[in-house]
Amino acid sequence: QSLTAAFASEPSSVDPLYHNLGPNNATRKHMFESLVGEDANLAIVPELAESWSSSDDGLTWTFKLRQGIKFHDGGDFTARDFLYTACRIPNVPNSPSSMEGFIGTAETITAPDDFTIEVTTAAPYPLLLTDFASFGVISASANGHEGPVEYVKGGCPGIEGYLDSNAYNDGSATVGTGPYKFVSFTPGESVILARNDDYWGDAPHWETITIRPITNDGARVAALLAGDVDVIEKPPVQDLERLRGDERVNVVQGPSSRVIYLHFDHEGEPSPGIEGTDGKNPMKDVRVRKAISLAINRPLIVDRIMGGLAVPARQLVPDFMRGTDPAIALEEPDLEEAKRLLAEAGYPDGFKLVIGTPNDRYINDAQIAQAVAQMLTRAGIETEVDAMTASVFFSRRNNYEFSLYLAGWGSSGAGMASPLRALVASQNKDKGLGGTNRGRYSNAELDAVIEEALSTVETETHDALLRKASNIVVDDVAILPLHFEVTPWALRAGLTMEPRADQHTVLTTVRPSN
Amino acid sequence: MSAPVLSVRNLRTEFETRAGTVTAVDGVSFDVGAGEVLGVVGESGSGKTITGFSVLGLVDKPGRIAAGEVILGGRDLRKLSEAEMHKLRGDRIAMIFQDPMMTLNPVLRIDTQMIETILAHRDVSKGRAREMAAEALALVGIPSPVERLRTYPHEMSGGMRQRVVIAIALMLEPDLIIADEPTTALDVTIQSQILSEVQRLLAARNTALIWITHDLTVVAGLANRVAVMYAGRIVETGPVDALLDRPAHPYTQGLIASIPSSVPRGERLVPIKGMTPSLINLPLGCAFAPRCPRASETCKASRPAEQTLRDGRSLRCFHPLEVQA
Amino acid sequence: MLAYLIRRLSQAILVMAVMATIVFFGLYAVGNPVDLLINPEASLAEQEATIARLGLDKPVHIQFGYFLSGLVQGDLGTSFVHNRPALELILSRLPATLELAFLGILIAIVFGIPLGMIAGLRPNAPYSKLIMAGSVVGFSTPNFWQGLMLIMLFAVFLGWLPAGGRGDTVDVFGIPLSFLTLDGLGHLILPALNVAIFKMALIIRLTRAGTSEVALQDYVKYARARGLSPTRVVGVHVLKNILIPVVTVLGLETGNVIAFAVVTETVFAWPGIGKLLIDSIGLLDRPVVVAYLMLTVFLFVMINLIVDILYSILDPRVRIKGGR
Amino acid sequence: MTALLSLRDISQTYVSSPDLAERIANLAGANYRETRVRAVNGVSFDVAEGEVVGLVGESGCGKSTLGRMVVGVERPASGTLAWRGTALEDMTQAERRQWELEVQMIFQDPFASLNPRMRVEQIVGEAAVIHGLIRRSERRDYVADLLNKVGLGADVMTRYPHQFSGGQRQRIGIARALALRPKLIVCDEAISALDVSIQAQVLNLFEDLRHEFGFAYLFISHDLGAVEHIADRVAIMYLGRLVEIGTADEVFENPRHPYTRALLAEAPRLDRRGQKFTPIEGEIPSPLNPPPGCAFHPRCTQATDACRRQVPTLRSGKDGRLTACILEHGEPV
Amino acid sequence: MSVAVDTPFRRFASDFVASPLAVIAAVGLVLIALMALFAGVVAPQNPYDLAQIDILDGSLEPGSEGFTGFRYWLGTDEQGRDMLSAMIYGLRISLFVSFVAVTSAVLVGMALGLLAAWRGGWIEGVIMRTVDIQLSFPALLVALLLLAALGKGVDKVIIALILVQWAYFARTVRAAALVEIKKDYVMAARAAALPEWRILFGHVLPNVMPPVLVIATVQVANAIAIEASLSFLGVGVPITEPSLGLLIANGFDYLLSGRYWISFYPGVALLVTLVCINMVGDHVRDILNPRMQR
Ligand SMILES: Nc1ncnc2c1ncn2[C@@H]1O[C@H](COP(=O)(O)OP(=O)(O)OP(=O)(O)O)[C@@H](O)[C@H]1O
Ligand SMILES: Nc1ncnc2c1ncn2[C@@H]1O[C@H](COP(=O)(O)OP(=O)(O)OP(=O)(O)O)[C@@H](O)[C@H]1O
Ligand SMILES: [Mg+2]
Ligand SMILES: [Mg+2]
Repeated sequence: QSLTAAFASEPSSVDPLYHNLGPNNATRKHMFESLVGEDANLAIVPELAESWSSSDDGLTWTFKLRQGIKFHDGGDFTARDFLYTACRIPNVPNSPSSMEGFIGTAETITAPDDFTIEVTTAAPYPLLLTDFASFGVISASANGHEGPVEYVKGGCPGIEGYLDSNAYNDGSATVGTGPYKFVSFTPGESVILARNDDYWGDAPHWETITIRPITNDGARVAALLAGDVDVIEKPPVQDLERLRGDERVNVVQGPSSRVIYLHFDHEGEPSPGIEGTDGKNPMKDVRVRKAISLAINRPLIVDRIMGGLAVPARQLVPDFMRGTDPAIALEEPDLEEAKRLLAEAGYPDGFKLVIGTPNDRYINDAQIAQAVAQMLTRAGIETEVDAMTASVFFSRRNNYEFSLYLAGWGSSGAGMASPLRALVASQNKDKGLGGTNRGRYSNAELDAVIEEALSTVETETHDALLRKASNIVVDDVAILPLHFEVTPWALRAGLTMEPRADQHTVLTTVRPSN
Repeated sequence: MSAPVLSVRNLRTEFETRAGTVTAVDGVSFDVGAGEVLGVVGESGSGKTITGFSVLGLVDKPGRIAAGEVILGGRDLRKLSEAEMHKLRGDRIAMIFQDPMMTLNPVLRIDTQMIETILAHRDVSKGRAREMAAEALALVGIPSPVERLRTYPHEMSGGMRQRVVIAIALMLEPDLIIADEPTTALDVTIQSQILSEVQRLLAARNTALIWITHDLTVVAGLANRVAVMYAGRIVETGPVDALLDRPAHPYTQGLIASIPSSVPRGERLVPIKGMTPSLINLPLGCAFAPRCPRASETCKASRPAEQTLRDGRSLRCFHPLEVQA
Repeated sequence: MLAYLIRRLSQAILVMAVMATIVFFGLYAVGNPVDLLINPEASLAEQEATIARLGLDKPVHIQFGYFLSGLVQGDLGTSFVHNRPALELILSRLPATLELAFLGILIAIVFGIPLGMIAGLRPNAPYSKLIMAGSVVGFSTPNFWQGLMLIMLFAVFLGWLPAGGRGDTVDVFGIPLSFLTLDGLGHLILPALNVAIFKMALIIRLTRAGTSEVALQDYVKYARARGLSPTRVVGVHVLKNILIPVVTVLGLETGNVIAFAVVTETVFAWPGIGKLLIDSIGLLDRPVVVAYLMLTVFLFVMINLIVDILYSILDPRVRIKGGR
Repeated sequence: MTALLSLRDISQTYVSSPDLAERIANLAGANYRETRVRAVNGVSFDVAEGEVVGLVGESGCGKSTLGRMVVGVERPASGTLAWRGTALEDMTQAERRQWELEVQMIFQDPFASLNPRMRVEQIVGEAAVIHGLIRRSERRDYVADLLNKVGLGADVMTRYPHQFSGGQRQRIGIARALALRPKLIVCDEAISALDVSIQAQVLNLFEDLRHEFGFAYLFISHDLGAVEHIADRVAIMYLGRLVEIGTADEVFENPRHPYTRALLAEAPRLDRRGQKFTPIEGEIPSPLNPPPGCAFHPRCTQATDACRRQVPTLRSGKDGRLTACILEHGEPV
Repeated sequence: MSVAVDTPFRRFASDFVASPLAVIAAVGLVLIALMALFAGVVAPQNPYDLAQIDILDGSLEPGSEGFTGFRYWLGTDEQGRDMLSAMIYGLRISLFVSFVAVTSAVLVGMALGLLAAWRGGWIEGVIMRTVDIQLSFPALLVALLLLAALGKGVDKVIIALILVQWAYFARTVRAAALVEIKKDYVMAARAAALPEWRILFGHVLPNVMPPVLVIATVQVANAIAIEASLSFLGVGVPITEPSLGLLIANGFDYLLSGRYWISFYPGVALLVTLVCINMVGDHVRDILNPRMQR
């Protein structure tokens, strides 16, 4: 049997290492496997590696590879392929967003034998497994490399050039170990995959899989209702109610790790878009931030805007992931208290604020911003929404043109560490921290806790540190999580699938429901 | 005179307009015999063209032929079906339109337009039709007709086009040709060229010709008989000499007096005063009465009936000018 | 003819140059594509590395210089997103769009002209009024709305036709075409209809206006006076003359067909260049957008050229000389 | 007395030269050439005060072009046009203004020559106000007066042109010309579009005005009857050149040029019944490539070899008659 | 030819009322325009004043009552915005955008078209080549690129529309002016030595207006439709000032959801408006075309 699925956006390539982008990674998971995998809740599970261990000093990791795995072209999978993969990652020609970060912490990678890999890091690094779960392993032979591979950071000796993504798009190098083999990729039209009958794991159910990009939400739903496709991702939340009632359709949904948050301008003075404060930046005042938090009725947004398809948030990752503190409860919205705090901070009459938001990036992004604006206005902060297309929004955001903006963050399996180091750690190019901290929040105490957590491999301590950091973030209202998206999928009746927290549509999990 | 080729009796054609009913042709009767040239003259809007169209049964939508008979070769054309009329048009009756620039379809070659006409009426091969077309062009004095057939109308001058149209009219040797001001848009020299062709061809074929014009001088040179129209009615008909030399109707006389060459140089012309009336709700009586120097109360009250004079003329007037019988 | 070609081509080159320059700098002003391309989790250092890799760290005029020197060598740049030569990327999508546009126009002509003529010949008949009312609605409603309604009706409620995407294709001289297979045709019909509706409304209106005008011309009456059958009068004498304005407007509108295909392709997930453009604009994939423009200008000029030639065939009074 | 208007060797040539693209194409071997239409070619004659000069010729021979130059909407390409003895080039600003106002024009098409969106009062009075002949407040009376002169009631002042018949419109056009108190009126086919009976009215009006104001007319027409009736002198034009000029009596009774003779012979007249039409063969050649020698020779029954070679000039013969015909004068030396 | 004593306007009016359908359309159009003009007064709420709307009233069905007792005749969107009010305001923006754009395009196009026709020579060459270029490029695409470059905003949409439309008017005006300039009344004006500007603006301009006006009506409709399409493609007006087009585009997400009213009523309003404009335009065109008069 064959299965056709509609994606909301298209992979830019089937080269697994070319572009670190949602649809690319989701597509990749059908054909290429990683050393370690992530289950539906992003917990680390064995994949190409059967088992692993880390040394007591936390500096050396040893992976035992599963034996007998064959690539789609019949070649054997060995440690050499992993080394080749690591070599190619920083060298993919013209990569618009490389996977370099995922192996950057590894100082050396060696293969004592064909089925063992040893990785050393300069400092203890607890997120190595998550990083290694993030890229697929390619075949050295299919990339035209015979003979042994030696991984040296900054350039592997003996490897002249690397294939560029076009060699993957036409299928010549698209050779993985995964449950599906590459058949064809027609940009704008389809990715077609065929079952790998020699797959080492559970035999996949579908003989062929066709992935079609249908960007327009309505059209995607229509395609499902018309029977053109069997599965669609991201059915618009507005339609879910009806889709659930439609006997031709089965809807599955699952929590995701994506948080929708508001970020404050912690630095600008005056801050853009703020009026009525005599040039002061009220966002620097924790009482104002707290007031804003209190003014926003998160459950109401979830209910009315998200159609119930979200979970109100106060921390940056959902409870089922690492590093959350169950003690941090959702706060009750309290308009009076918000007003009081504002007055206390010196803004009894509020002020004017512009909230920036993309309007085509996250589920109902601009609507959420409008609801927030509505709520803030009721609290006395007269708020306007400046909504724009994502390209413009991100450019402006990165130029610090908003004093309050709405954005989203999909955490990796690293859990709390993922948003902490990217969103609220002080910007620090050398340490690789604060990459997306476009609110320029900077808190030395928090930075210290985060850095400590990031160099603690031992799980319990690591998680405890994350919980501590999360508490600091919440107490200081450094950033304002609104909710976690719940990801829906709609399938033809009689089919079901496993929802994934990373929102990737992995069609191997689609099965007849009985 | 032998039996007329065409005999029109009491023809009335009306147009429904928002302002009211326009009676463009109002009780017109005339005959044309074989080989005869009937000149129809009148001011602009007097109904000359519509008379021609009515004979052909080509009066379009807001208009309709309300009454009368159009008898061609013994048959009343008004009683024929549309299909029978198709057969007749272009074959038994041909019409030549006023504006040579607008008459031929600009996007079709001359041969297409000539051959389609032949094929519509004659059961001949295409090749034969082409030959006939070339012959017809040669007949009207177009040099190198075979090459000319392949040209488009815009590649010809006005005079040349008008000759093509005349050739089409003559091609199937019709019994009657209605020519609606065919030379008005042309220069004197071209006009005389065409008139001479027409004269030559008619003499050979004995075709009846209705020549519609507002130019009395052309009628004088060409026609055997003249019909003068005013406000949709024929007010006077007669042989050309009698009518032009001794007009009986004051309107005919007015027309003649208006022509500059009819008056010695330096003397004032004698125009007809006033303007052509609107054809909507014409007065009860004689339509010319308001402009007529001889009008009396009778003229305003009732319409003059047709009376026949001795010299072959007929007339609608209560107070005709002295005519020596 | 030669002068005409020179005029057309120099015009095309001028437009391409102007458009490319404006769009190049315009997109530069909108933002940095790296902000969109790169994974948000990437560190600041990685972001900088990517910017350098794509050559986006250089001042814009230097980037433009590179672009120009590439252009001279026939290289329109490489897509930031797809890592393929922009031109190649576009050409791979072009057949789908052309197929859609041409079938759309074909439908519009095949139905539009007869309907327009009917309405023009009998302007007061009830069916004529119905046709005209239909054309006003077709003309007035936004294209995307029509597309969505088509999907709702034919795909969702009736389930007769697929809701989107391109079906099976057959390669003809290496060009994938879908109208040759049943499945492909099924997928093509709705989008083509979507493209066609607006054009059809336009053609109906033009044809009606032309017909009611041409029908009053002397030469039509003269054709009747020659005893030609009504079919010949309408089918040859009237038709050939109304085709002239129709062809002229269609010539002007050919560009619009491809542009409206942008909307249609979005609605029907049709893998044509329009979708590519929208996506590329969204991702600020500048080489693709610029190359798209240059290619479409070229395409429009070619189509207009054909239309002009057609026009001069239809109307012998027009000679291809001026081209103005 | 100097003539009111005198034309000496007036020519007008319309040139359209190839544009850039065509020139480039020429480099590549194409052949785009400059086209030159010699619409008027070395025309000389005078119009005296109060005189009516009739200008007759076939369509396209350059009559209107000449008329446009006389009223000053077009500049002659060469030759001198003098008004009251002063050549165009030598005129002061004031003289030029005077010339512009003193020569007015009446047009052929009574429908196109009046601005359909203006009321009669404005059509007639606008220019007079602008040129300061009258004050704005006087316009009503001034226009009313003019309308009376051309035989229209003053009550038509508030109407628009479409509310008039052709003859009435032509009168409005005349009133408009009169408003600038002209000395010379160019009538370009001013009566051709009118019905006979209306033509007569308008012709009479021309005569009356001439007697009342002493206008001179340049009366352009191809209607020989009308020209004969109104003109003092008649000029015959053929393909941009004058071929004959003389008093009306001379020309109509004793035409000298073969073209003039043919014209008169073929003109239908009321008193010619059952006329046997024998046309001049052929048509006026295109001014784009006029034939060599005498332009009329291809249609002339008497043409000789000399006619094919030599361009005859307008010269006076023994009896003082001006014609341009080699047969008349013998070959020029 | 009747010599009835009436003005062109009266004739026009009487011709116009002869078609009841056109009269209905015209009346509808006037009502729509008034509604848009006085949106602040007519609309039950100001949907863009965040203090007036409440998310608690979100997604209510037509006719339901909000928790403050306010009745939403056409329902609410997910923000709790009264759709009726949103529609009226959207109408206002749509009409404002198209009207301002078309008016400006008319002015620009007319000035350049007249200049080209009157002056000829290289000025005409430059202007008309630019027009050709502009016209050989699809309007939607130009607007799309422009907006991608400029970013969103009502003002930017207007600029894009002007840029897209002026060429139509320039071409029409030039063609009409060339015909008019050849007419004898212009020659008469020149013979009377009237100043050039007076001939151009007093004589030629009024006579080229009718076709311009007819095109303008159609272009207003066209502008509304283009704007709607742009909004659909995500580059039109900002969501905080939604036009009808944007309301529909947004509402399409709800079409399958059963909350049809969010998209349906704006769609109906857009359709009615466009049909009215086109019908009036068509009819005016028919009247002004002398050949269509029987
Ligand atoms: N379609 C029509 N609707 C209303 N009235 C019409 C129509 N066609 C012709 N008429 C009227 O019929 C009358 C006669 O018209 P016709 O064309 O026969 O005049 P004519 O004598 O040929 O004039 P002309 O010398 O100008 O050609 C005119 O008054 C005209 O207004
Ligand atoms: N602006 C122009 N550009 C080029 N050629 C012109 C122009 N104006 C006139 N001509 C040409 O000059 C010649 C004389 O034209 P003109 O209008 O003076 O003739 P006419 O004698 O008035 O003819 P008609 O009797 O038809 O009015 C014609 O061949 C015409 O085509
Ligand atoms: Mg007539
Ligand atoms: Mg002339």
